[in-house]
Amino acid sequence: MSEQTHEHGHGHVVPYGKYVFIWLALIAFTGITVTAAGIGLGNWTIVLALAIASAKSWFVLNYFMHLRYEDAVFKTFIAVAFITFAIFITFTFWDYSFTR
Amino acid sequence: MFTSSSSFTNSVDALFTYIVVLSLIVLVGITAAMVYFVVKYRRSKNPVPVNIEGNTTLEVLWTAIPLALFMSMFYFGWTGYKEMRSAPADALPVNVTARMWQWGFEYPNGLKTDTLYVPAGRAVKVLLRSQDVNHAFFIPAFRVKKDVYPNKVNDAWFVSDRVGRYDIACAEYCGLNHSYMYSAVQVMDQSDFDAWFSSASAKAGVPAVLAAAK
Amino acid sequence: MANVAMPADRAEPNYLEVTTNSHKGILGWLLSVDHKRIGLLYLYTMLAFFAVAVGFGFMIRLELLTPGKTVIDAQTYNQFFTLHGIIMIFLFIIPGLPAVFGNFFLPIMLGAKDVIFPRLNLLSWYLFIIGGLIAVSAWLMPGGSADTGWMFYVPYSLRTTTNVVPALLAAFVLGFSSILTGINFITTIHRMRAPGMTFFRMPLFVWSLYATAWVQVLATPIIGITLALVMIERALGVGIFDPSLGGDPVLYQHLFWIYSHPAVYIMILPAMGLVSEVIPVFARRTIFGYKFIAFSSLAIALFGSLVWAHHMFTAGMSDTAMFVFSFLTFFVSIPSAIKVFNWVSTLYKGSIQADPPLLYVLSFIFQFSIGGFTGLMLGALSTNIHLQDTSFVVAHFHYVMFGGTGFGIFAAMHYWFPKMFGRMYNLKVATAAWAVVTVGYNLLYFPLFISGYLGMPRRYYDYLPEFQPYHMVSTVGSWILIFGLIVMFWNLWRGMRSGPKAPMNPWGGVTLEWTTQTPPIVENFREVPTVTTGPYDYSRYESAAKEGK
Amino acid sequence: MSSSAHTAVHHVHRDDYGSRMGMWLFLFTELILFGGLFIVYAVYRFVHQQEFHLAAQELNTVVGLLNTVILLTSSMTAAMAVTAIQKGNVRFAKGLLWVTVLFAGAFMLNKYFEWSAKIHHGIYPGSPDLLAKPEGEILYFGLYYVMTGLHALHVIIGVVFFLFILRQIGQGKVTPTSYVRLENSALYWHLVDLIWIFLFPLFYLIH
Repeated sequence: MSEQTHEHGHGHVVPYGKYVFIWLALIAFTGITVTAAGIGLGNWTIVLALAIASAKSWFVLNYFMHLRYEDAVFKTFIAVAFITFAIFITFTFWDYSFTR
Repeated sequence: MFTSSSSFTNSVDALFTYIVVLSLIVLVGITAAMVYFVVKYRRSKNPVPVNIEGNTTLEVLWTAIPLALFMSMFYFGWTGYKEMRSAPADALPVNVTARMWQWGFEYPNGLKTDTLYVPAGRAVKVLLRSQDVNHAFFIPAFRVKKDVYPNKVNDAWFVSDRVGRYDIACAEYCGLNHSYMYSAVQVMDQSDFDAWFSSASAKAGVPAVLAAAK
Repeated sequence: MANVAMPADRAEPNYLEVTTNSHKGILGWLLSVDHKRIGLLYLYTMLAFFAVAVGFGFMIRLELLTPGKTVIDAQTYNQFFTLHGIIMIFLFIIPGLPAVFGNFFLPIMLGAKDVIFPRLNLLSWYLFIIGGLIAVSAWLMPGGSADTGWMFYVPYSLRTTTNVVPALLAAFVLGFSSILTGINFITTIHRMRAPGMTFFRMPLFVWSLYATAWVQVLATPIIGITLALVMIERALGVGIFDPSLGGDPVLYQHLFWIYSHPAVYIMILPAMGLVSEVIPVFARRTIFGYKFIAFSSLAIALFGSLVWAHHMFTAGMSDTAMFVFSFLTFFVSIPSAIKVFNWVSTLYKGSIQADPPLLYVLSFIFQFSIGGFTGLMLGALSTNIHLQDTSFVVAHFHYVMFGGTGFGIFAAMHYWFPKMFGRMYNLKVATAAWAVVTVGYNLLYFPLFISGYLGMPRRYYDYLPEFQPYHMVSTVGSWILIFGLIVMFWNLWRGMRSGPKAPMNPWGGVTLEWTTQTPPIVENFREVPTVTTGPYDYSRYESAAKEGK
Repeated sequence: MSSSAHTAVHHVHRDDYGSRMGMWLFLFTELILFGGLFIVYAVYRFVHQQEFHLAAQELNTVVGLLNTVILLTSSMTAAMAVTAIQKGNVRFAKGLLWVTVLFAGAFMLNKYFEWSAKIHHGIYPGSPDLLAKPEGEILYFGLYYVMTGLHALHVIIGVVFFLFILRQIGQGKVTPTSYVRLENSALYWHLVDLIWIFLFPLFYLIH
């Protein structure tokens, strides 16, 4: 086996304080996205909302889900999954965003 | 089946033949090599194998050459398709309605028929709508096909120079009588068409004016 | 390839004799978490479903012998081709190689004791069998089984009064089963390889299963949610696919093919892997271009996810979509072509024994090539417009899926049979059956290319008289094919019951499964093997033969 | 793989790293499952921008915001439960899991009131009021019910996972030296959170 480095081992222990900090960041982002939607930025609302949602997921993935402390294999996996989804959605729009 | 042609018949058949010929050459090559090796190197004659791990030059060659050929196929397919998408501005518009399991045709003056009558040599643009499920408008002899949907209008066009009667089939499965959803396109000389058109219009009580979209 | 001492006198009870739990008899099978027993559970149930679907196929062909009604009415015909498709796709071709032979041989080829999640593996089989029973049982319910075709295109699948929901539910459950198998395989390949078994020492069958498993994990959920939406639409009328409420039937087709095109690669990739196993063994030499074949599997998995809309060229998509999807479709042909050329080159200067597994593989290469070439005619836009939804597509599809994957499954059955059951079938009968099956097969499907080009639409209960000659040849072909299949299975069955005891390594293979006892013991190996060379190191045959001469 | 005994007993091979890998792969399938719905949402929002805009006015942003905060907080407590068990503090871990389950209950209660209010106003699939609206709005509410409904189903599954883990902690099967099941259940719960992070702006914040 090649990836035997953390056999049965204890994973990285994240201190409670760090989770509280991440939680605060997530709440702050939520506040920003609600406020921004209230201002009315027109078409930019959705762009901003998705950008903030992506930032929030980055925090959740890296800290709550410990992706930061996992091997490169896991990171490659998740990249593959996201690229696949990106392909599915952009390729569907090859059809919808152009005159039919 | 091959007696007639639309403007697309020749280009589609030419591309088809091009791909068939190339494919046959390679298929025969692969099969012959395979059979030849199996016979020539059979264990009773050739007990000692030679281990050849691979050959990068060959790999590059049999990646690049097929790719070039495939690109030519793609290119002709695309140009042929572009032609199918560019109906002339003066094409005769006919509304086509599909429902389980019939075709209906409506001319610009409101004349309705269940067979598609068209003048020879004139471009015809069909505007396809469905009243229920998905169908597909298919004239095999003209190499024309387009799906028909209930929520949008698809279109296709063709021009045929050869007088005759050609089948229209439904090519998208649509239930019980899918295989009976046939109609026909009747290609007539311009004078025959005009005669038919005015008498049919008179019978239907609509003005015999063929107002084409200019 | 491995240094495992295995004196014959130390025979231990094999997996057919002992199980992983305390039960005897049938429960010892149904509750076993041994990957080999689960593989056999899959094999028997899959073949049962195959037999049912062949029956439907036989009836379809018989009905098409003459124009007008021959034996069944139009509604029954529509239900039969739907069931034929659902069963063949979800219950035979998709699980055929991965779930049966992958389960059985993937851990052994890696030098592992089992897959990493044995209980999950058993759960996959139960989901498979539940899904299969749901699919078939709808046939007995009032209203009859679905008559939508296996694609369940909306809005017809929303309007028909037949039992579409059970069919959708079946496909949903089967998809879940397929996902769990995929997760199991990926994790097993990453975690359970024997010492020294690096990725580039893995047999190519394992590589192909790895690529397949990724497609299973990443594409199957799309069909799951799509079919669930159709069920929800039928139950509640949310409008998502119902055009009368604003839904878009073309969007359904996109979602359907986002999965179902890659699914074609779920079906063909393991067969390609199998071919890459069989050819070196029967040619007694190393595979030509190992890395190119391994990477082409991954390339197929990748490109296969980029081309789904080539099933929709007549749907009225945007020109941009037409351009992109046609263009990329030609790219997916490249890795397949690379594989074919490498396989043929592997025969060059080998020491070839044309036993039944190799014969099926040769048929595979011939028929898969025809399937691939006709794919080019369907990939080019202008010819696609004419050929779409005609029997040309039916022939193309069957040349790839049956002439390819189906023959791959037959090859696998003949290749691994002695290892799985410890007995041997009659080689002469098997060779004769191969000849009959191949002839019948080509007679059945080749005429459909011609009639399709002449304008014979698919899924037609009735047809114009001018198509009759093609249908007649095709139907006669189906009889020959079925006769050949009966002989083939009868021969295997007889070999299983009373064939002569098979040696440990009847073909002279060098991958790990040939180094363990026949049939294998419960945890596959007495000692964990250590791997020191690549998977197809046939140099000892070369040197041994030279010394012998 | 150290043992090499040859009895008929099957050796269950313990590999926490492998278990997490399997869980992540499963999470990908869940992501793509919702991904299919996001594709549908994106297409229909693209086609019916105005109607989506109008229909979204009917949702209560405050309710959505409240549920966002609830889920984010529960995600934090779930993550902390893993830290607690890693540190050997089993009682605290159990407490944190119970808090997570309570938050999940609050989320569902909130959702229940939100859905009932909608249904009370005559907006549900197939209702006459909804069918009278333009197609884009029908699609918006169709997607709203399907996507938040599927998400709610995942909340319930997550709760079942946690209750199961609580039981296993009680039975001594999940311990400070063997806690990968707790880790995996927490991963599942974060996924539920992750999906809501996108659902919230896409349904509640179209202004």
